[in-house]
Amino acid sequence: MVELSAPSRLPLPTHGPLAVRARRFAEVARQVLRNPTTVAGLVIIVALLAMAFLAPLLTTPNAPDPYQMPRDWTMRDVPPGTPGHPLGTTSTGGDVFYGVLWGARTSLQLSVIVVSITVTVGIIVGSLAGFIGGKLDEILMRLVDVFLAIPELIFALAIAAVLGPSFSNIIFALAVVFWVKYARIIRGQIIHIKQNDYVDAARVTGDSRFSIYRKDVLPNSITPVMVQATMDMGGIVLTAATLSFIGLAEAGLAEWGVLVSDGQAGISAGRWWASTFPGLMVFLWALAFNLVGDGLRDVLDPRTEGR
Amino acid sequence: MQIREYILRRLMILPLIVVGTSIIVFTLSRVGGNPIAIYLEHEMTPAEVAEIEERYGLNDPLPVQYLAWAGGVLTGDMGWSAVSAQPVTEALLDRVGATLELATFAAIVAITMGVGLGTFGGARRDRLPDHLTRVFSISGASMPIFWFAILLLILFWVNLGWVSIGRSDPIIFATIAHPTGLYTIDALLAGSPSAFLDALRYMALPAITLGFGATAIIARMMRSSLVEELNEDYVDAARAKGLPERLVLRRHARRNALIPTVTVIGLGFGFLLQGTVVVEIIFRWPGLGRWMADAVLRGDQATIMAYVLFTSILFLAVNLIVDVMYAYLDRRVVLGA
Amino acid sequence: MVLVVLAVLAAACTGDTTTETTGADDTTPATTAPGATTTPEDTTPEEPSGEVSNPGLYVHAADDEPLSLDPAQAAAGEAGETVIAQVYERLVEIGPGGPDLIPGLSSEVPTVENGLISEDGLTYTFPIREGVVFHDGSELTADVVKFSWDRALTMALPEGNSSVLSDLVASTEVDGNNFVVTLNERNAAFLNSVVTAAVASIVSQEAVEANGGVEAGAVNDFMTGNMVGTGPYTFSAWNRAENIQLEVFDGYWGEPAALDVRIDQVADTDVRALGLQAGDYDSIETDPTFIDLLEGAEGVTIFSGDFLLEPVHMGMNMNIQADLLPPEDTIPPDFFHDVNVRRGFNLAFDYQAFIDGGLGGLGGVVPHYLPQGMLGYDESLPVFERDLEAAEAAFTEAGYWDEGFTMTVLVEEGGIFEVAGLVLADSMAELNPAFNVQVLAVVEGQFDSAHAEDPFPYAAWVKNADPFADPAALFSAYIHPDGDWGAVHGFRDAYADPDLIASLVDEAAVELDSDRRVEIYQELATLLYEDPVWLIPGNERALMAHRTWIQNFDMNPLWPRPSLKFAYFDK
Amino acid sequence: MTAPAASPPSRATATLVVSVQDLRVHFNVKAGVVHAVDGVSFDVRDGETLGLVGETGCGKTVTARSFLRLVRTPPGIYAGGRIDFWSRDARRTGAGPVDLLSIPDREMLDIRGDRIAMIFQDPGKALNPAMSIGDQVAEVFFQHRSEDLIGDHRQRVPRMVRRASRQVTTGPERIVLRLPPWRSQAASLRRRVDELVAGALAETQIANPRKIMDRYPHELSGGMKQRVMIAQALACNPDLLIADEPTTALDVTIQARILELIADLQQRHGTSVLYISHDLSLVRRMCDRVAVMYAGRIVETGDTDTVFSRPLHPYTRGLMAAVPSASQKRGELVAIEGNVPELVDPPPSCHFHTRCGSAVALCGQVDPELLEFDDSHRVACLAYASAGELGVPDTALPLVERTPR
Repeated sequence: MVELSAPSRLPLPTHGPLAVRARRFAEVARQVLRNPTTVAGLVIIVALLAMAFLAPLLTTPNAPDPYQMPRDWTMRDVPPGTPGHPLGTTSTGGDVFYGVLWGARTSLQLSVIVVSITVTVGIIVGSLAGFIGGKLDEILMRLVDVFLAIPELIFALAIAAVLGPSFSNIIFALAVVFWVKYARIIRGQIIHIKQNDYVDAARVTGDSRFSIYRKDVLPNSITPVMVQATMDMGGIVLTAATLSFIGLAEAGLAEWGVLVSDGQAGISAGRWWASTFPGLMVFLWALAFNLVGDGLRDVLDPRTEGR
Repeated sequence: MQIREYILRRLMILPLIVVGTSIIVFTLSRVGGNPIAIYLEHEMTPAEVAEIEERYGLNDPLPVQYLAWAGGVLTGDMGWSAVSAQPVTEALLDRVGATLELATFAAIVAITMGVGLGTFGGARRDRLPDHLTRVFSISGASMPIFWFAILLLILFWVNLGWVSIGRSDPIIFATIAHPTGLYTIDALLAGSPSAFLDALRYMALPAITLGFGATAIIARMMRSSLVEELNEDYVDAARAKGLPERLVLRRHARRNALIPTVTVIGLGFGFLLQGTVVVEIIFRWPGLGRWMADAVLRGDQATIMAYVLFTSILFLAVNLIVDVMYAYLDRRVVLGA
Repeated sequence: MVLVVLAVLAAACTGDTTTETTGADDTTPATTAPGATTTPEDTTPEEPSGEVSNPGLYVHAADDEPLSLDPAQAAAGEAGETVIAQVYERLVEIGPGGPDLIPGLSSEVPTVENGLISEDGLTYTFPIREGVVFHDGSELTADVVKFSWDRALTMALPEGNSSVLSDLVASTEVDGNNFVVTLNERNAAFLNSVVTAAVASIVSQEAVEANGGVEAGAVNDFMTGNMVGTGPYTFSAWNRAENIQLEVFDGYWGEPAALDVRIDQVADTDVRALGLQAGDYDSIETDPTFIDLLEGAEGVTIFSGDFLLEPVHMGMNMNIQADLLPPEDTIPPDFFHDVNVRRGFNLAFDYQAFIDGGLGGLGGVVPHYLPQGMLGYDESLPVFERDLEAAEAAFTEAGYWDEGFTMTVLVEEGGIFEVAGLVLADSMAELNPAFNVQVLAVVEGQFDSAHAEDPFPYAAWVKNADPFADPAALFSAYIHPDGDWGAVHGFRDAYADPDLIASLVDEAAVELDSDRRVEIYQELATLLYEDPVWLIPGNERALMAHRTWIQNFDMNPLWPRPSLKFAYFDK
Repeated sequence: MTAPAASPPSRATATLVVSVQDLRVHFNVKAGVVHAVDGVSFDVRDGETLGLVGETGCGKTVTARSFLRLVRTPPGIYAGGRIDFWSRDARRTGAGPVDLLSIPDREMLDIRGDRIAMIFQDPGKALNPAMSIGDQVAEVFFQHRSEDLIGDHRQRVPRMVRRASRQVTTGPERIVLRLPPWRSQAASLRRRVDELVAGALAETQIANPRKIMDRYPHELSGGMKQRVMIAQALACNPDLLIADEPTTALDVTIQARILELIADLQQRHGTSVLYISHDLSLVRRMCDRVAVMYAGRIVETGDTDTVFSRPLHPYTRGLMAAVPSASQKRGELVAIEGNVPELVDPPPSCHFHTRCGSAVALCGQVDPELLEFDDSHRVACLAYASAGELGVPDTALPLVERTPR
């Protein structure tokens, strides 16, 4: 009897007509929205995205490069509430308010770019391994194992240290580190789904390998990837901030990590604002995406290990 | 698949992975980085640079260099660690104790908090306490450690003066011998309560900061598996026996929920390992993490290579152990499936 | 005869005038409250405030770990010098306050009239102090001194600083109880810049020979991690990544030190600042960029002494390989060959911004290339000040005003160099939005390896000069068209009249008449104002934040690192 | 709504073990309120076996779980009715019944596993995979027989051991118990439990109990597990045993033996059994009386023979038709059209009318009551109701042939 089984878990959206899948996703959405923490996360995300998109309107973009902090060397370390500097300034006269807003933009760029690269690469590698299998699978998976053997931050640190601290290099470093999990997930899912009958069924009906892949395998594999991607949106920004702290960051960039580590020296001397606000932003960003990812995972697949 | 086979297969793959890792590490140091960056001063003449390159055999072809290095690793000679002005192996041994001790205590913090919060939340599923514990544990994973740590230091060090930073009080440190390099153990061996307390006092803040970060991983797994277990028939069966909820939860549901939770300990350990880099900088913990950060900043490739390789081997080992543990614990699991 | 004395005195004066240069510091308006900066005279009488922590122990928080404790291996300005300066001694030392010389292991400071410097200025005789023992109990003799110098010369480790010896020293001999050095050319800076350098420290021959001896071109692992000297402190322990511990040496021949010393390794700047406020550290490695953040902190005093004799400078690469530059750079290879460009930068730079934002308001502008406090410095010398019209004129003349340019400047991340880079970028953008200066802030390792490449793959960089007590060393290194830097960075293609510059620098280097030297250097300074090869953002002061309870705190302006003589301090 | 069928306690007190009266269990789901159990009434008499039959999802299991209050709330709600229970002592002392739905949890704990025990559908799922068989069975004794465990020399037993015997020890205590002097005491406690456990297992004809006790569930066959479950259930010699489809998860060969075992033990212990099943043939073999359940209601109840020989309710007849029996020639199997309706906020009606061959308009408008057809045989179908009481013309009633076939 349905009432006796646990209500809040759904099977992964299975294949079939779009309508079915659409309904499934609607159901997933409904489930997700029932969890207040997830909703809270979503609200924060919306707020952060709003900040990112409105940044050019709320502040006058710095020329020539708006992602560089505007610095007023005559207004160093002024406290919040100073006219023109609602959140105060840094020790180099950078406007914290500007940094917070454009930091959101930087973070958004960073995480979106890295996630899209890593997901694409992950899907390609994972699919090749999982769907073609055999020797190729063996080789690719050993490669994945190697990459997984080095903890993310440490790997990123080693790479960034070699490449030098430009924004694009940081993106590259993070991409190299983050794609592996997706390859692993996708492959696992494909292996799992290949065993399901309906794929055979599809084969019987004479679908080509690729159309089976497109129609059955991918849609089913995508949900755990969504979960991972959501979480990585947060993780990436956090990792980047950590690299900035260690010293691998583009100079003068409007990036939260940079602002935090530059501003910290002042805290004990009462100049708390330069690091507190950006620090809070990093925290909120990571928290929000983790909450949502967590909620998604609860609904889609409670036992994903997340690696 | 049988446990033995499974472990055997893992053990066979392990060397492959390690070799792969070492190649990546080596490539990073040679292709991208300048292996002697640390010895270079900004007004050195090309002649002097050439001399140093000669000293470190950088004129040989890369494969030769790799074999030389790999051979050295196998024989325990990983070159000279300039950032600590001692042989890499020696430096590694000097520091590994500190990092392992910190990681262990952080793991204890993470597991205790994680299991506690997970059980608490899972047992009150989808009610307010559940949501609060979830937010709390995830906060840990979302906290920029370097920011959080400084706030802690301002409060507990500057304002309250409860803790100091470093690994131990140099004076108390001198009172006992340190055969193991794990100060808590050393203190116990020496039977010196003051040294033990001192070790704990210095450990507390970094361990909590680090452990808090890894709590979420364990808490979420604990929670979700507890929720699953609570839906199992045997829980009702236990109730039908007349066991009070306390026992049903503690002896039946939680015990089973712990088993899958074991699988994420490996993951959590990786999290702790990379966390040490930042935590050790801020709490000036004399461990491997700070060694690495120092090497990265000053371009000491020999150290970076050794650290990354060592860390990944450690990480692999822990994961293998965890899997074996899991296989042993969970009599339901079919390995490799 | 008296010339050398004058030379030394001239240097000495600058040392004695600490109070003036800091006290009446109107040349460099400081944004900081006057009360915040104190001179040695202020600190001495001050009563220790509050309860002293770690009585009997002086704790200094250093920012990075020594790469080596071996005088023959430690590079100039490297962390190891801090410790070497305390445990080892040299024949003559630099006094606590400034660049004036005092006898060290040589019982007298050689001068021409005490006959210890030969008439031709090529032979120096050092009478070795009697009854000095090393920490390992061995005797100090002239032979040990010769051994120490020869050791550095034999090992000749490229990462070390032995070149300052080998460049000048022709031979070393022992004559009874005297140690005699012969130079291959006259050099007015020999005592100040060479004999006092860490690399010229006297080490225990017994200790070295008992531990691997001396081998050409090879590192001595024992000496790298241990120290056996004659100084007021004995080396007791180096706990890697934790601390280095020194103890008062009872058998010291001179005034014994008052406090044991522990040098803690504290990588994080913020944590050092916190530790000072927590009272765990008595002094911390201080970065001017946040010094003002410590003002008024409870029980903390900020010492602000003379100008360091190592100006911050922006280097301009006149030996650019277009294909090596970062892709976004648009400047032509001969960009800096045009004097108008070089002057343009010098005129556009916002010096005040750097002094306030980078040097904590405690710095000054410097004439090329004579830092304040250096022999030959004169306020009347021309100094670049920000003048946007002139800058615009210069760039228009050079033909870059309309299309503008993009240029990457390489700096070391964090600290004053990055700030200087940012100020430069802002200054240029303010002058003309089409002037786009990208600041590439890399970690130390990458900065150094970039500089080890020849040709240097960037258009410009920011760093500071190595400190020298005498202008001769500075000019031959940083101004001479064929000097260390001139050769690599193509100064010859830049100077209007390179040979004139060269001849002047060479002449001054061997001239012993200090009036004449002053003349030459001032002439050079004027020439370089018209035809600059560097941009000098500003001149750092000797800065250090320390607990107020430290008495007799003083700091030597010559080196940022070994400038603390712990032996003088008390709490 | 009153429950005319509910036999007034006065009449049957002596013989009643359980009397369910108008039990209503609902579930909140997003679609609305599901009336899983919608006014169920029946009795279980001392020593008898009552079979509760019906299709899957008709509410049998929920009814059974309600006895031990094992229905999860939320989403479940005990919407009404009572379950009166007379324990052995209650009957001896003549004390009144207790209402299982309203007694405090504390008392419920004492009843569970001691006075009322339950056997679950799937022994594979109902045993804790991470606990040895011995420990799992032992729990029952610790929970309900701690006094016996300590034995008569109670005074000399340390407090901690006594706590251990009631399994209320804390972690540290359990560690201490491993050390002398408690160690020996704890060990002997352990021994006494093991004896009891071994005994209980032996009861269920497990050959070598001692060996089984150290095993883990996954090491045992399905039949073996079910034996363990039974041993665990009967360990304290309960007054009522609820067997929820005890054999459905087992393969046919073992089913028979398990059934025999249950029957046999029931005989010896004189336990009353509430036997839940969807398998009529089993019920016919096992049960003295049978209650047919459909969509949350009892539609027919009576002595097994009577009901089987003369089913009254169209649904019952349908069920029987669906069962292949010896008396039938092959190929005569009749399936019931359609399936059990969703019971979301059902209007007053016969829940079966949607599938009933002889349903009329009225069936969709009134709740048929469970009426006494003849002694020991009741049915809830308008066909047997009196038009007068309902205030409708006879013609409005559905027609069902009184004697099938």
